[in-house]
Amino acid sequence: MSEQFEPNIVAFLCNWCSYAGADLAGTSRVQYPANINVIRVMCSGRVNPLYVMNALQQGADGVLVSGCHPGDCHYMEGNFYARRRLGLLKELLEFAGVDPRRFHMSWVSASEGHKWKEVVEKTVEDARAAGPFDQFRRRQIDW
Amino acid sequence: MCNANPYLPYTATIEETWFETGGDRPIKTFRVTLDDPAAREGWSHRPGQCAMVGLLGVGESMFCISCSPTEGNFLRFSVMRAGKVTGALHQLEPGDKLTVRGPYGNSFPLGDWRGKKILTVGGGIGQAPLRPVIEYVRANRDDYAGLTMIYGARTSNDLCFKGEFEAMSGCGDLSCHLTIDVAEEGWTRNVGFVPSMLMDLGPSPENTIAVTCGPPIMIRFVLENLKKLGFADEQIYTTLENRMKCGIGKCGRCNAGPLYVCKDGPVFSYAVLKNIPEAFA
Amino acid sequence: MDLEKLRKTAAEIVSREDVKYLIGWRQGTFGYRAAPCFVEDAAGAAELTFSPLCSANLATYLTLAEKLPVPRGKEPDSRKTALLVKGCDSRAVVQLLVEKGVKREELVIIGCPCPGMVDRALLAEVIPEESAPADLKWSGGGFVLVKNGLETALPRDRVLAEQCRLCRHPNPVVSDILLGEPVQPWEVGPDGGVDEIEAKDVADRWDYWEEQFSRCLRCYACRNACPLCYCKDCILDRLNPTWINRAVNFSENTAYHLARAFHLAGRCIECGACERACPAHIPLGKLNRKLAREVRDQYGFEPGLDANAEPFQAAFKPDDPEEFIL
Amino acid sequence: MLLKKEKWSAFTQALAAGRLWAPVKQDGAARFAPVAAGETPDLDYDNTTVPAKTLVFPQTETLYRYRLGQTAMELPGPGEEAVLLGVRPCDARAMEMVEKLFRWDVDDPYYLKRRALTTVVGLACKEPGANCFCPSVGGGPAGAEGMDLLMVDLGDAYLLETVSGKGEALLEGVKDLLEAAGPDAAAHKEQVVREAAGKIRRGVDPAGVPEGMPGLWEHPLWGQNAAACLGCGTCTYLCPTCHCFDIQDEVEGFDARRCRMWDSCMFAEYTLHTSGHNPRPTRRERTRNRINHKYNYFVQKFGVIACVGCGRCVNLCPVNIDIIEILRQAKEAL
Repeated sequence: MSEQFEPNIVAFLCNWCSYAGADLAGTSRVQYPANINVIRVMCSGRVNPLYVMNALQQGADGVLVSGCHPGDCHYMEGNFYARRRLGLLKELLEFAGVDPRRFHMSWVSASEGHKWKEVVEKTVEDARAAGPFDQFRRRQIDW
Repeated sequence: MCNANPYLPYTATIEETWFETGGDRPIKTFRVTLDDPAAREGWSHRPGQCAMVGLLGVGESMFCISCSPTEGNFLRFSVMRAGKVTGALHQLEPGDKLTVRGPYGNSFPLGDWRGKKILTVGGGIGQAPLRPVIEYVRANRDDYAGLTMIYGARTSNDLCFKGEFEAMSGCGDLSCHLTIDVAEEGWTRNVGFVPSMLMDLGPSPENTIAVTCGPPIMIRFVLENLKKLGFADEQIYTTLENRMKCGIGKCGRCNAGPLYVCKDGPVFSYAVLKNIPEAFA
Repeated sequence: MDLEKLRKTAAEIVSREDVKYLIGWRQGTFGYRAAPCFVEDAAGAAELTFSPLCSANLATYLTLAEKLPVPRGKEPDSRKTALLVKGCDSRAVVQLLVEKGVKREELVIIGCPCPGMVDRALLAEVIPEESAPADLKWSGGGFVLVKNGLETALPRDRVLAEQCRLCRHPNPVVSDILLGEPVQPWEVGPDGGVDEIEAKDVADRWDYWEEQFSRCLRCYACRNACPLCYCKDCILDRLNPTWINRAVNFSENTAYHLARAFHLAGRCIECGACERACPAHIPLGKLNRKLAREVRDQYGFEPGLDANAEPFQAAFKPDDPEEFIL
Repeated sequence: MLLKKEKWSAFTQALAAGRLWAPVKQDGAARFAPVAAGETPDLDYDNTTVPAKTLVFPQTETLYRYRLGQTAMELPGPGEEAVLLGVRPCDARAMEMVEKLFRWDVDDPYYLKRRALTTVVGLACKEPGANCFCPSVGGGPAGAEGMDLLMVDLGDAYLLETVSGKGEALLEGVKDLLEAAGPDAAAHKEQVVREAAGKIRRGVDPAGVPEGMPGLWEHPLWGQNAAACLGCGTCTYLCPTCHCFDIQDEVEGFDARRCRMWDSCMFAEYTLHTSGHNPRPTRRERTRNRINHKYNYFVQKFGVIACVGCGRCVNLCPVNIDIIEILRQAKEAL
């Protein structure tokens, strides 16, 4: 197959830092891959692990959760909870056989437009290397 | 049920919608016609029957058909917003599509009741299955010796079909008694619970059929009071509602004791129900 | 375990005015089974038993009771619940206390130090299960099956349940009355079941779980048997929004099991109730033990030991590991 | 007819030319799985964990599919014929029983379609399990009800008895592999069946229970037996006669389907009204309904006890709730 596989990434970005960071990347005309589908949430601590699972079930090849740097959370500590929970989720997904390259978490602040570009590039690159993720998709079986 | 596959619904279009009540669990009425002309012609339902109304992509729920066939070739459903399907139904407007399958279940034996006086006792959304009875009797008013309606709700805003009943009570073929649980400003009619209003009116059981529907607790007290008034078991009818999925006696969940509400019911005489311990659970 | 003492103590406790009932174990109706039982009077206490078949975690019943509305004019029943606990049951009680799922003052806890339970399936491999209820007891370092007065010794390694082999807390960590002497905790070897999966490469792991989860019937026995799955309204049952479709297929089953395991991360006390309850023999314990291991190794936390601990997922430390973050 | 065991492989190969399902053993338990060409099913197994009903009444079944935003609904195709090999008498009998319900008043096209397409080759039981009690409820280790063909293991050969036209047609296709049964085959079968029946240790005589159930409605036995119940669906999902289902719409992108899936009367949500009212609020009522449905309601409607005595619910209940014991108590209380 000569055509390159373009992964479908769902990214949950916190409203206060990462979303603003992505916005800055946009307004600063920083080029980054267009594989990212951004879902804005108020805080990375609001990202229920079920969201990640649901994204994968509905056809995402990779998921990214991004929030404020530790200590910078608009709600003081939301990202600390996110770090603990999603860290465990990452372990669980890996144990269950989901390629670790499919799920990433990052801290991107409102001023880090360039870091956002790097994070996206890494996420997309990883998901591309991991290939299409069809195994977990909702399939309407036994028709 | 004309489709060869009983699970396959007809598509239908909403003609008209309006709110019956407000509040956090509002009731909205839908007037619906089937899309397929042959299905529309073939459709016939009787007062008391139900239909499975669905929204493709959301799900199906059983609702009683709240209009009498005498009103015209359409269907009416009055739906309280409560769960997933009803919540989605409330979003719909005229012109939107629904799925309908049915009609299901038995009906009020209105033919057998000719020549008798009819008394309906309803509470809240429980008036929906009684409305077709009232409409049917009004349309064939000469066949019946009387028509009395007792209907109550928590507040005047929770009364369904209020405007219709108020209009009807003026024209003389119906004796209409509305009640609300707690007094409120501007309400000139009765205040009090439905069972006690029934006692206050004290209708005579002679040549009378009593039909009741409402919340389980109300039904229980209404039955008690009807017995006190001297109604025989065979003179009392009610219509049950249980959770249903298939409507054709297969999926199992709507049983009250050995009876499937969707097939053997929803209309039962108290003579049958009194032997079913689960009926009023 | 002195059964006479157990029954006598239980009889005294259920006779108390302030005790509603006592939850214990009785002999099962067939084969290698013991059943949870609810004792309401002194006579019922005579049925109680404690044997290597009593693997059911009784803490499950603390949150399972369905309360009917109290009739008008009547007081709610505020009497205490008494229950027998092994090490794992008691850890579940502690975790429930942490989460405020139960109140300590509403419990009478009778501790039963536990030398380990047998695995029904392993036992049946050694001696096939029969219709008549079997009598099993601890003896020396192993187990003994008593049948028609004849005793058959069973080596401990052969029939000991997996979660018991890995058990670090065989003695109740909380109790009002302790029956018998504490047992000596045994050496816990490596968790071969989890290690084996970790050793696979990621694609093989997926295949392994695909085979397992495809068998799932979604009867929810694992969830209901778990002493710590007690949400009144389980998010996985909800239809609005639907997180997990009711259709039973590999994708939904996987989502269900991963969500279930995740919701127990930092809470699971590794009693193995989920795996024992599973009619399809899905090794659910491995998922839970993997997460428990990570919580222990990476975060230094072990649930169900300290009733004053903070719930793991509702807490954090500023220096929690974050190597995985980009 | 007689099928020598050395011809077993050839026999199954012939059947596997079409769609063939047979028990396979995996992780210590047997389940029905498709047999590919070249594989030889092994009938030396305890009963499957999940009953054979799953092949005529799948756990999840699409009723019809559609595209979101459109109203055209597409029904499933005509389906394929299949042979179900090694079905135990209890499971086969249950399929027949459930068919009564699916034929009652309105035909259920999905169940009846699969039933019509399936040829059930049953296998008489030689080694009943610890909790088998089929003779108590009108079955037996060699009952042929619901089967198209019955196989009885006579040691070095299987005795094949046709039960229906479908079974006859199946034998016609493999007649080269068969030989006529000798005069002593019937006696041999008798002996095998008698021995198997003699190994069944558990049971209860349900006479009088269906009629007596209404009188036991408020009996404490329901509360006592339901006390330990976890409210899971193991007993009902593994029951060959349980047939309750739920209907749900499932959407993936713009593709959607309305499908039905097994449901269990032991779940609280099963009867929960949207209003929050539940006619069966606790496990006591739900357990009572389960037993009553099998031993009372079904008898009233269809004249037969909807329990085939397979013992699965007893064997696999996580907390040892035992239908035999409940019936024994009910009988005692009559």
